[in-house]
Amino acid sequence: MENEKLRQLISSWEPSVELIDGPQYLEVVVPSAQFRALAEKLRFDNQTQFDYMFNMTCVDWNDHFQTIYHLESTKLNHALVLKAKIADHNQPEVDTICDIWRTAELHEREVFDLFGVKFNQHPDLRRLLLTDEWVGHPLRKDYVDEVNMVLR
Amino acid sequence: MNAIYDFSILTAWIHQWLSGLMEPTAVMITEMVIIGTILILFVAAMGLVLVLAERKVAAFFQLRLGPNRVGPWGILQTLADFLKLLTKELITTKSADKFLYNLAPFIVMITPFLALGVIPFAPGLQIMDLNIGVFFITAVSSMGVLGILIGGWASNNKYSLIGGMRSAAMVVSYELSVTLAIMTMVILTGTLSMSEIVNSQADGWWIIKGHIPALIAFIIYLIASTAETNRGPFDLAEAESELTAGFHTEYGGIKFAFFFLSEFVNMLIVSSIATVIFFGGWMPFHLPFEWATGFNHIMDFIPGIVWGFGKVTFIIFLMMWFRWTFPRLRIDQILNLEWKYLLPMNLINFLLMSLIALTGFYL
Amino acid sequence: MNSIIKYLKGISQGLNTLWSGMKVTGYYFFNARKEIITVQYPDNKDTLKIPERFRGRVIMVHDQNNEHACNGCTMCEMACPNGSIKVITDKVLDPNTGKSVRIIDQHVYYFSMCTLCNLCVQACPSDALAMDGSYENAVFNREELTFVLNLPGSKIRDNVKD
Amino acid sequence: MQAELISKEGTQEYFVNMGPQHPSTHGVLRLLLTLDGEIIRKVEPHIGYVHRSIEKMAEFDTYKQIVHLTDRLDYLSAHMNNEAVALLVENALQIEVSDRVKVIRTIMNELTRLGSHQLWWGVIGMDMGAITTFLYAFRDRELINDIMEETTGARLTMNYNTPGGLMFDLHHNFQKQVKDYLKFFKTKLPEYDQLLSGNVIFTERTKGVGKLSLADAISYGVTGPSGRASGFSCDVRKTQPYSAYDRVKFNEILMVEGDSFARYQSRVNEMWESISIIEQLIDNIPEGPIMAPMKAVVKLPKGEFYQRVETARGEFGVYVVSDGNKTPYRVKFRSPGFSNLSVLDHISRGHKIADLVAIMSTLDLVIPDIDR
Repeated sequence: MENEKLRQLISSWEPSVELIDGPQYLEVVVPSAQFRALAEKLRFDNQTQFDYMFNMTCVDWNDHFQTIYHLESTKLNHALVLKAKIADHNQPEVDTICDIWRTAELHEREVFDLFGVKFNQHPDLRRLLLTDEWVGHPLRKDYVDEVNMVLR
Repeated sequence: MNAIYDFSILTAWIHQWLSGLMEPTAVMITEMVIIGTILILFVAAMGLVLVLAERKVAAFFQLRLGPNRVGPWGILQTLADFLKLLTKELITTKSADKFLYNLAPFIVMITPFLALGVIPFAPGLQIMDLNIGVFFITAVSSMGVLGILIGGWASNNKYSLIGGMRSAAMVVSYELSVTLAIMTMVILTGTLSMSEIVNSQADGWWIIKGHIPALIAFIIYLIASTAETNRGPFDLAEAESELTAGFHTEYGGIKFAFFFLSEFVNMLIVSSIATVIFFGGWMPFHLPFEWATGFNHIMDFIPGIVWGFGKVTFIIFLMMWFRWTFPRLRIDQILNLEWKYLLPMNLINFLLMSLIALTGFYL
Repeated sequence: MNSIIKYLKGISQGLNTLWSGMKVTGYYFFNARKEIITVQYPDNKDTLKIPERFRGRVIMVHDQNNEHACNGCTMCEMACPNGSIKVITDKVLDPNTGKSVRIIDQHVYYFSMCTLCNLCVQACPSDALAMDGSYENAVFNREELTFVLNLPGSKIRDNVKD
Repeated sequence: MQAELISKEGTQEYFVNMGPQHPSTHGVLRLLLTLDGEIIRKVEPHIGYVHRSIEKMAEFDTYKQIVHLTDRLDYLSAHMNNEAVALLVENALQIEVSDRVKVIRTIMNELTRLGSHQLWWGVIGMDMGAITTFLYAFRDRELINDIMEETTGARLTMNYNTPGGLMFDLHHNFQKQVKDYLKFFKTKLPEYDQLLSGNVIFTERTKGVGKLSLADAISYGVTGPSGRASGFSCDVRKTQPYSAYDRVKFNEILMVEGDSFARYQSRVNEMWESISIIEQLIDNIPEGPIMAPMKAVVKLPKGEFYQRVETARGEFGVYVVSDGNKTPYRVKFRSPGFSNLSVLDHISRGHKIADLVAIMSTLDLVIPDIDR
């Protein structure tokens, strides 16, 4: 589907979204509260069918977090970037989507580990890469580690 | 025939010499000690040679040079390894069943000694000519797995336990095939004595004059005995890529060396049995035809010990070839192979052989 | 009957595939003399050919007059991703012109941190740095991996521009 | 706890730690297996033993410097990982590299892919117990490494691509050596089939083991040869051609079975495709500059960029959020191994321990790629 059509469709589903034309993909920014419903629609609606999530990550914008999902439809050959805006920087929370895209299970654990974003209803939310007793979340911008990090 | 190379002359001479020196009981004890010492030395030497041979053969299969630093062509490499293993500290893991843990390597090691007792390598070169030699060997050789099972259990390691259980399941099945394959030939020869089986092949080896059933029996025996010695492609009990080292994961030093050595000595034993039963032991290669008497006569000049060990070497090489070519089977496939393929074929083969033996239809 | 034929066929096909594998390994075994590919490393050192581009270690190129081309511009230090280069510069008076010029005092290279990415060599405007083909770089002590790249007593070549 | 472990049949389940040091995990991967006898009930991967925080490090590096970090992700596809970063910067700045660069990059990619698949082939043989294959594979791979070494100066972590072009021009021997090598390797590749693909023990052990359906492959994001074995058409070289992939003819190897043997077969077939791609390009490498004119300090425009390339293990992605500085604001490497690992539990349940080794081998996991 064309980006233009996708814009119209998504804004008709969820008026609170913010749509940005990125250099490559259409970027859809949605508040974390409405995120789960929109993700389900994008995955299961016949017009979108985003069945392949090829990347998932998170960005710390100092005052808020964005979890970022790169979605592609293998049947309809369109792609977009879905972003959940998590306004609470102290206790970031967003709904899990690991039952929609199974690959997200490990990816969400990684984001939890490195950013401290809590995914509600995740079946097994533990630290993935770091040890269980690690303090802090290293990929946050305010993370300091005086031993291992040398700032240049 | 072949009397010039008969070892019984030598042994008889030693016996006479000792009898002149001391009383019959003392002679017996002295002879036992001598034989025991020779046996230990023989097993140790064979172990070292076979380990080196395996490493060299494996290296050539794998486009490598193999050990070549200690001694000329690396022939002292295994000796160096053996010395290293001897000097290592003997560790018993904390939660292991101490008694059984330390017992297992000895059980594994004793079995090949017992089995070696009845194998004739050359005329007269046999420790004891039991009239039920074949029966004795099949009974004794299945005892080795007990050591593996005990070692696997006593180590208190899950990998070891899985390895031990696999080994037990495998030996229970494959013992059947080994025995049946041997029995097939016993029907043909009509005797259980090893030396008599050899003597019955003076005019031609059973593999040649025993028709197709003998060949099938040999193939089945080769597969089943490879499985029984826990060698690749049936090395499930140690399955390096799955169970790290299987049943001997927790063993180190000389205890590990016992396990390691017993594998190679077992290989020697099953090859010797195959040699005795299928390839005529120390018997030279004879063609069972009138016109071939000249050829047969030339063959007679090669000593029996060369023939015996030559054939053993050939079968050992075959087993090494298997090991360094094939992937490992899975446990259920191994049992499938036994119960679905080897056993039915073996039984049919057994029947065929019985018919042949009944009609006396062999060369 | 059909199933028996299938059963026997399966066996013969299976044995055939096994034999084809054994042929391959068997070929290599009996031709081991000419097929062996391993080399006996410390013995073949004399014949070992190291490609000229091989990246073994960063060095500073010195000519026969013990002169190098480094003017201390610290481009390499900035290009290095790991901070493994530290250029210590000095200001001296040029006796000819009377102006103060920048020369290097020590070009320190922490080999323990280097990832041999070649970025410093590329960044150098005067081609003072190069990679050499050394390959036995292991040492017992981490301190031994810190090098001063400019040789003692060396000085900058005349025609190097700033 | 004990009561939970006792299954319906009355058998008791137990745990086995496979790894972090284990011969078949090829690195420091730890799998917590829940076993019922030999049957696997659950596989729980524990990763992070070689986590080097490459994403955090990249936030402090310039774009030229990031390239060399990607070598250390999937070290067997180092060249392709390098290219992802290089392409991302070039696309973001709209720099057009010369045809020569594109063709050389493609040839190098395919050589790397060949080398990676060869190593994988040797390793799968070793995991299955046929240790000899390992040495044969290394014989072939070593020659590729020699070719690489001559042109790029390194055997494994090449760092040959750089934003805007290449580090060095080709070595003058390169074309001849590659052609010689292909001639040699074409005679050796059938041996691979004789030793493993055709071997009855091998086929028995891999066929029907670890079946992955198409829907699951897409949902779990399993890409590369593993995904294509399930019929997931995910070859980035086909779907979004980069470098010179749009001017060569090659087939995307697609299978339908989705089992371990299909994954094996798709890689072996991919080696033939790689050979064909190199053969099409090696004789006509166009002339041209190896470096496009670039500013000394690369600054990406504000925004976010994503570049995907096809490595030997699947789709490798670089996601960069730029705030206009010379260092990125956030870098994320989408590593194929990470997604491929996530499917391990799903497809190995109900199989035996020996099957887990086969499944792991055919998924072709490289641990530094997973841990980053």
